[in-house]
Amino acid sequence: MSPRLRLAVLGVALLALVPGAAATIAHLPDFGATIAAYGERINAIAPGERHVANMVSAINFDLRGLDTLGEEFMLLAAITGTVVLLRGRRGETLTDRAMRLPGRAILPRSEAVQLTCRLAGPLLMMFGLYVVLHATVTPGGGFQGGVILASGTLLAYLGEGYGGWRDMVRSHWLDAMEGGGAVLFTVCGLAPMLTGAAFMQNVLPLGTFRDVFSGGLMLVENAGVALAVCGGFTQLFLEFLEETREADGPEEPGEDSA
Amino acid sequence: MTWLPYAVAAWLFAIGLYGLASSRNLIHLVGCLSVCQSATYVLLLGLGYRYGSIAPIFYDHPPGTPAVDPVMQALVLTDIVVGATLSALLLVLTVQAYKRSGTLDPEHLKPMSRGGDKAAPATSAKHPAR
Amino acid sequence: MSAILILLFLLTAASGTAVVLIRDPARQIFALAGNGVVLTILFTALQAPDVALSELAVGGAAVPLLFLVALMAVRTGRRDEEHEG
Amino acid sequence: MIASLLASWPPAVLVPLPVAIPLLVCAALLATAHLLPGRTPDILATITALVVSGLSAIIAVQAGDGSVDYWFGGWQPRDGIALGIGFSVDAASGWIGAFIGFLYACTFVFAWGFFARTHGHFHILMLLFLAAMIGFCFTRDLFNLFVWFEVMSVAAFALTAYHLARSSIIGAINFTVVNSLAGFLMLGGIGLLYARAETLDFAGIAQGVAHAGRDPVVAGGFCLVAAALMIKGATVPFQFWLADAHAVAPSPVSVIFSGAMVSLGIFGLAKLSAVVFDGSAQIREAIPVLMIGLGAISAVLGGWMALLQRHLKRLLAFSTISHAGIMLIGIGTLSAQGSAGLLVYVVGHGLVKGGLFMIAGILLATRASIDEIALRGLGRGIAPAGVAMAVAGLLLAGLPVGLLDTGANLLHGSLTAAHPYALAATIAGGALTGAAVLRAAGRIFLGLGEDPGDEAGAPSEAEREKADRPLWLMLAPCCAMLALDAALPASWIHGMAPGAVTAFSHHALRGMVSEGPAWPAWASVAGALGLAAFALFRHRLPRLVVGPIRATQSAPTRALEALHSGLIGDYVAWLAVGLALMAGVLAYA
Repeated sequence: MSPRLRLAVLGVALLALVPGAAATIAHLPDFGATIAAYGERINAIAPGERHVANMVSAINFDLRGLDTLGEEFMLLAAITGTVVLLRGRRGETLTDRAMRLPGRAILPRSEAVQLTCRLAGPLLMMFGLYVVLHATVTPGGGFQGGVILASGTLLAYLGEGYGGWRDMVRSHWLDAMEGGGAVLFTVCGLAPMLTGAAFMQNVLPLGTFRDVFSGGLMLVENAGVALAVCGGFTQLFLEFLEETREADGPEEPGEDSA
Repeated sequence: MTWLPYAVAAWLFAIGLYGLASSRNLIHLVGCLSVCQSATYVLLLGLGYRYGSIAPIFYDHPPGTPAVDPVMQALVLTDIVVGATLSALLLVLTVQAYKRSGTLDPEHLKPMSRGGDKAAPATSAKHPAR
Repeated sequence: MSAILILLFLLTAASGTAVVLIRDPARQIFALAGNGVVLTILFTALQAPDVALSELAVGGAAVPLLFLVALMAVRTGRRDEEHEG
Repeated sequence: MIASLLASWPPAVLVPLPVAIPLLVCAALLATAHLLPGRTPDILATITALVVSGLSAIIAVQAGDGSVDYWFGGWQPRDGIALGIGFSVDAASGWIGAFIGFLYACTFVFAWGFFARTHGHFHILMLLFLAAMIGFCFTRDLFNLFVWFEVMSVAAFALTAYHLARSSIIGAINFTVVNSLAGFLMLGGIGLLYARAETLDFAGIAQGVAHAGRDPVVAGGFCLVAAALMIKGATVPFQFWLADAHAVAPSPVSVIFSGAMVSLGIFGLAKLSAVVFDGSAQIREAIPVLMIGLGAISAVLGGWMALLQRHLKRLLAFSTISHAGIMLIGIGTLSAQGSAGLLVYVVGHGLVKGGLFMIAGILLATRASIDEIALRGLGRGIAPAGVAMAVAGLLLAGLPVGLLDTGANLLHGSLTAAHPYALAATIAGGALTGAAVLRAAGRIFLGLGEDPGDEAGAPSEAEREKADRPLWLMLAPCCAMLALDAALPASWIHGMAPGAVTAFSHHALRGMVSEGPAWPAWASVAGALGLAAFALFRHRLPRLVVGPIRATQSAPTRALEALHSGLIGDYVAWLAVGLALMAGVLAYA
């Protein structure tokens, strides 16, 4: 189809969808009028039964923990996929040393930038750790904290330059972190089964309500998620940045020339 | 105005589709896909909201205070992870497509020549020279 | 519905539209980050701080960063080509 | 004796394991990939797949005529309201899980050493893919279904582009964009259904749907969720991504795509239509029109397109569209017999189509080409593969032997009285795809057909796959799958089917499951043989016969080819058209 014809087809189809969408929207519950019984019920029972203040964490790590398990592995799949697709061309051997684009000057970092990054990096990491640790009492949790931690390592890139960053962060460690976090989460599911409980049943002591160490098994799962997300996102940044550095070498076919 | 959030969601999805259909640059196309996705965020959170309710975190307020729907928020959290993974994967594919064919224009990227169609111009099958 | 929510919903629609209509990828990245920030504010207003924090970390920072890096990677390739040709 | 031993196990304990074990193995593989010696990922992955298969089979046996329910985190429903996520495994879901595990085990053997240099990354992605499929089959929670749907998609996107050739990257982009949109549609639909039913559990939503009556919100939710699953199931007009993706993925991955992923989309739709949406009269009105109509079109169009291809994997990809259409027709019958046929068909088709993709992989590895014309006569040295391909082609066409035929036979039986056109479409679909495969087999392994001479339509890239493993190692899993398809007795299926379908549909579908007529199968086989013979020997036929056929064929053929443009913008436009079509049918139902 020519671009114009395509847009015409799309426009007609979308116009045809308007009445249906309008009818659906008109029959939806009024915005802000009420919330679903399921959510209401969780708000009612979770603080008492799991001693946690953050309902979203309670759902993510306990009531609907299986969804989060799937979500973590989705992230793992995407990052493994990214690594496979980006490394395919470079070959795996080159991943651990900094490649430099020939002809590109190494920009010296100004001291101000370096200082700012050296100050802000640890601060950001501290904030990330705070978010991770307070998953059950305040907004945030392993996923958000993990992303923030990964951004903290990125500041090291800004401050120390690429080579310095590459010396600090090794790809194998990140794999181990990511896989280890995912293993930890899965084991959190399987271990309770050994005691005769259900998959991912909260069998640890629950702690006191509004305390940082409340929620029992949720804390361990949260740590697993934080580990996996931090490792995964750092890996993602690393592989992407490698791509901008890549010298235009000979065209390598896919990973296996398959 | 009770329909506004849902209408905004529908609009975002439609405009995202328009962007996907009309895009001439793969990086732009990935951005359009994330607009389509933001429609689902708006829809879900709109459905989970209730006036006069607190966030579903009973730290400063005692349990039992009316709160908004935490289930929808948990769903949207998962959705955001989906969005990040999809963007990352598509950007990788985009970069690789560019390295293989030297263009980012989807109109010039066709998967393969038509197997049985003898009438198809053979030139479309050739690699653009790098 | 309160005026602030109406405004935020309209702003969300507008910033989403901007992402689609700004066709130069280099500028689209700013629209994308802007969209992420608007969504973050909207989610905060909808009493979803958890989601807002994720959206800020992912939609406001990480994803635009990936876009930026992808664009840089493509540009790197392009410059080499000019160099060769 | 084994059965009595198994019966003594507490039934529910095993339910989470088929999902958890592959996840655990893949995470451990990722964490330790750099320390493991060469073949470990292959061995671990094969064993894991077999364990998953075995566990699923045990659960299926335990389920019997009912279902095994399992609540994660120990959150049993209170006052009839589900609080957590549940798995509900009936015999049909369990056996399909067992089939998927077996398919993966065969694939891992087929791909032995194929992906050796990748630190197990291939195996990690495949095991994730496996876990997601099993979760998709077992879950009884709508959002959990979405999560597994997305995990499946993400793993599939990465695997498609594995070769990093130009066509595979572009195929992967098309696949990713279309299937991401499917995910968004599904999530939107989940939001609508949640707004109405206020729960995410299948049984709870079913109550909400039945209570709502004629309600645009429920209809909208169905429209979005069904469209998402039909995109996964490659139904016309959502089918475009499939041929691009399946043709370019590595052969072991294509085996899984065509053998299990596409049919799982249809399987999910069948489950949701029966379990969740049965209470809505409006949707029950719309389903026959939509599913039988679109299914019949898919069956014929996919078959026709398959016949036009010379790229072997693309040919098989289009035949998958055709067979997915036939399965969709089974949903449209809204009968126990149709659903039983569909479920059996999923397994039979997966075994046969998986075997065919393996043969395509063998040709790629040993003969370094996937082009039917270029391969003409080159298969003479690997006769066993030729025999396997011919057998698979005949089974695909509907040869009345084995599992695929049992499924087709049940489907035909459910169609004869009420839907003669759909019956004709299923026969045509089987004949066309069977003809395409038989023609290719005849040309490659017997050197039949005319010498082409021109290379205008040849596949664009010199494709090949690594030939580092002996022929028997690649052929063995293929033969095992075909043998399993042929060996499973129809009487066993007929005995199990009524109870299994009742449990599968949560008592929505009941009734007789009886043998269908035998003539459609023979008609389909005869059609396939005739068409294949015509394609191979038409240069010997008088021009008077060939000319008019070619003339009437050329215009629609060219239009069809033009539709499959490979441009993502077109696919998005067609997606919107399909959505509008479904909304329209629902509005008038």
